[in-house]
Amino acid sequence: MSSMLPLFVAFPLGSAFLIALCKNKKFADFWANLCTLVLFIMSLQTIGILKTHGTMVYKMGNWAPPIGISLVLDGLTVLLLVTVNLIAFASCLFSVGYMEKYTAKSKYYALFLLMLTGMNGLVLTGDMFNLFVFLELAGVASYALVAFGTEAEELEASFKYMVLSSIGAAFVLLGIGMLYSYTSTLNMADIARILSYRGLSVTTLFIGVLFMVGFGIKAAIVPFHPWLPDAHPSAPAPISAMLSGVLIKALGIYAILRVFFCVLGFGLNPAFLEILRILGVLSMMIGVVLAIGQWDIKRLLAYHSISQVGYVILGIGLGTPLGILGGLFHLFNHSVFKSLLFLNSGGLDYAVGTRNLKQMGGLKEKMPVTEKTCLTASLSISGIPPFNGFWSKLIIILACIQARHPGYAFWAVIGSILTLSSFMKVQRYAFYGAPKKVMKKIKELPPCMQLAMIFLAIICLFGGALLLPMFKNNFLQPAVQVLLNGDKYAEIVMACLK
Amino acid sequence: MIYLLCMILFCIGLYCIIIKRNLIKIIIGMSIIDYSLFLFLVLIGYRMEGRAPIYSQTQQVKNLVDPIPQALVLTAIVIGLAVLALMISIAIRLYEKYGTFDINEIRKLRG
Amino acid sequence: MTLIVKEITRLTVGLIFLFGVYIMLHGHITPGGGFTGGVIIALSFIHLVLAYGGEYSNNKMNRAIASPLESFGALLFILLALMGLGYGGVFFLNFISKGTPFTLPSAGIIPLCNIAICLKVGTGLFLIFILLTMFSPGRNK
Amino acid sequence: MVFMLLAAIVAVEIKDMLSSVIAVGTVGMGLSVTFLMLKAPDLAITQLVVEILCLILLIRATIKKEIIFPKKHVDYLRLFTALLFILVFLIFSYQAFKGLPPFGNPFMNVAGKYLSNGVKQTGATNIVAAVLLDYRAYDTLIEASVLFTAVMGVTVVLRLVGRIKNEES
Repeated sequence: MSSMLPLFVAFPLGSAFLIALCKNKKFADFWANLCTLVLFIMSLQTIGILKTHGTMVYKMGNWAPPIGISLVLDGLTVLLLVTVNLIAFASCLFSVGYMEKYTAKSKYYALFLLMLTGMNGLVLTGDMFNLFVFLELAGVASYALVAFGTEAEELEASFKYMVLSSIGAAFVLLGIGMLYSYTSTLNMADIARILSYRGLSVTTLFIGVLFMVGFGIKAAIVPFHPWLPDAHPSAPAPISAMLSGVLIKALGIYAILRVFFCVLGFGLNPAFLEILRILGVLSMMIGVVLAIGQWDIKRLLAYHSISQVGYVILGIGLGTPLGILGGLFHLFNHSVFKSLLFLNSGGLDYAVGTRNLKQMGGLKEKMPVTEKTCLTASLSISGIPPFNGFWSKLIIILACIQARHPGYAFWAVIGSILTLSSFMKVQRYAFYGAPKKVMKKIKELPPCMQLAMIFLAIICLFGGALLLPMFKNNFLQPAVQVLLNGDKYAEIVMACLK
Repeated sequence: MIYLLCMILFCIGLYCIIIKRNLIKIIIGMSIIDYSLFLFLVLIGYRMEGRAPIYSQTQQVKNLVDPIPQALVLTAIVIGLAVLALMISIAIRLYEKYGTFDINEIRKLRG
Repeated sequence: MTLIVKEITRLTVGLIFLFGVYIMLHGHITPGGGFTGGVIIALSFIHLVLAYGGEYSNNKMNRAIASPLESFGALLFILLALMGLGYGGVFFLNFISKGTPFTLPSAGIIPLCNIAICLKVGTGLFLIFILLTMFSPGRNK
Repeated sequence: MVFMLLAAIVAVEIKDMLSSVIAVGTVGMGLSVTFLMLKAPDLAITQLVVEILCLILLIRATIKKEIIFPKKHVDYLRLFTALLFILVFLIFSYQAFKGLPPFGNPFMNVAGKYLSNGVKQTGATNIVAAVLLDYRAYDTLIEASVLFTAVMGVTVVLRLVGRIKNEES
């Protein structure tokens, strides 16, 4: 069973090389979609595996950690794996139609799969340096993909993203180096074990700051966010969906959670949680306020990503089981609806040829599917009852009140209302109102793009059902348990090795 | 403290990236940061009076230096090279679009 | 370039290339390895390009060959990893016998990995260089 | 080391682009020599070779470009905050380094196992190669893929025509 784990990395990697080797466009379309579909099914299987076998450790090259590299499958990993592969499948399906506008489609797929490899590997790994290498793999692929259109703005956004993100990676590498010197091992569980009996010191604090800056840049938490509103709109729409939906979460939030909760053992330290909460609220408010003034639809969505990441961090920063549940559930939901929104914006761009909301209007009759799915996602992101966004925001707000932080709950509500208002604007300008003259020739999108959007919209609609005990106990609760028992990470992993 | 020299090198690179307004200078700053990190990683693995971690046929070797940081640095060098190549290509492409390396003139995007 | 440069290049390129191959093959015994060897091999070709200009080296090793070769090197590497999976059930198992130390055919899959990496790195870096040299803004649009 | 520092400062502050690139080259060479002194011959070779390649690429980027320097307007606020940040960073890193084991005496928990069992377990006498390609081969695979990604990225970025334009628009 456990031999499935390396396939999450090897399969997309091999597919990427294969696609690069035979440059046939049809083959690339087919193979990339097959690959993401298989990965998605495999990731769903891991839920079952986790239920029957518990936490699982795979020894790479049969070297027991800390000698070799190990892969660890636990609740948090499963949650992220499902999210990443779900969004990857939808984006890949969408790109079949959308990427016809660009040249070099097979290279696009190869880079796409390499980015997917990076994220899957990062989520699975149990080794600090391996985490850095995967971080760079996903990073380098995303720099290239942001610049894929080779227009001036795209290149510039990519350069900015690259510089900031490389500085982040440099901080992470410095942190890993110091951690290695301090503990003389690279395996996460081993580091956690050694640090837990060494206790807190200036050195660990400094390492913590380095990781916070490094991964914070990747997650676009507020003081480190300036690259995001440039980079995300510049990329092709499926890539924006990937970047916004999962890349900032896998590279940023997952890494922060894994490193701080499980490895450094800061997890239940009240000062650390306070910092997380403050960062969360800051990101939430600044993101949403900047978003309201935007007229470029993708830029608006990008600012909302910052804001929604703020919700996730706030929920986790509460440190209570309910708060963490809300945060992680919101992470999953945000991936789904934000990807859907980016795909919608890509669809609009594809059909209309502009991203400026002022130049759109009256698309309701012309593009019914896009309109419906976009409405679903907008309502979901602003937290209107039957959709999944409502449930996770509700949990976060309840958890705030329960943890005696009503101030944070207040800010969360305000943020939600502002979000609603800005998405009303999108709906109003893009789909309703008088149709412009230019809009006559517009047709609905190709079927595969519609399919991708409908697929995600259905998940949006029924996402709330994940809170039913049947799903919750298998999917969300194990992830919450991992964070709550962060300080026992070493024991859990070591127990699996025996 | 020999580590501190390394950190000063790191800070020179960081300063270069923050202050300079030229794409090539930014790339140079990046590579200086990379160098300082490689140096740091090798320094933490050094042993006084150490030997290179390669066994030889003729003599008994003792007191070898730590091989892990060296392997890590080798990996990091490759990654640094990859990022550098991509950066240079984007810089060349930007030069072609704007005719300059100065980011004050390139800055089209806000935010 | 002048005649002197061309002549000297002609003499040295072969040596550089051979040195790259040597470094690659002895990676598990002496310092060096697939990556270093690959870079040296790439440099030997770059040397040719610099001395003779793009046209000449295009005959020797052009993009059409280099690009598939690179993917092939990468696939070879991942295949080695998967062979470990098939052979012993573990990804990256060192499944060939280790041999006696200090001789060339020893250390299981390490030399094979070195060759795969070398192919990949050599062709990859050469490709980057060629692309950067060949790229001329004038041809745009 | 001091030589490297000086060269780095020169590289950052010098105005002429080409000299600056060459100064970076000297930093890299200094690094290579330092690696050799720190008993890391693998790295020394690699660094040397990579350095040459980087230089060629950088020179390719800078040469034949008329660099117009904008009028020098130093942003003092920016300079001040940057220096302040760097100073704080240095002080904290100094504090943090006190907690690390002293220079020249690493702990070598895991490394010791590599050194004592490496030849027996992998058959490679170069322990760095053994670590790189056997114990941590997974890293190396991904590292090679990063390079592959970069090559793909360069080909993608340097395409001449990025989008297929619609005839209608």
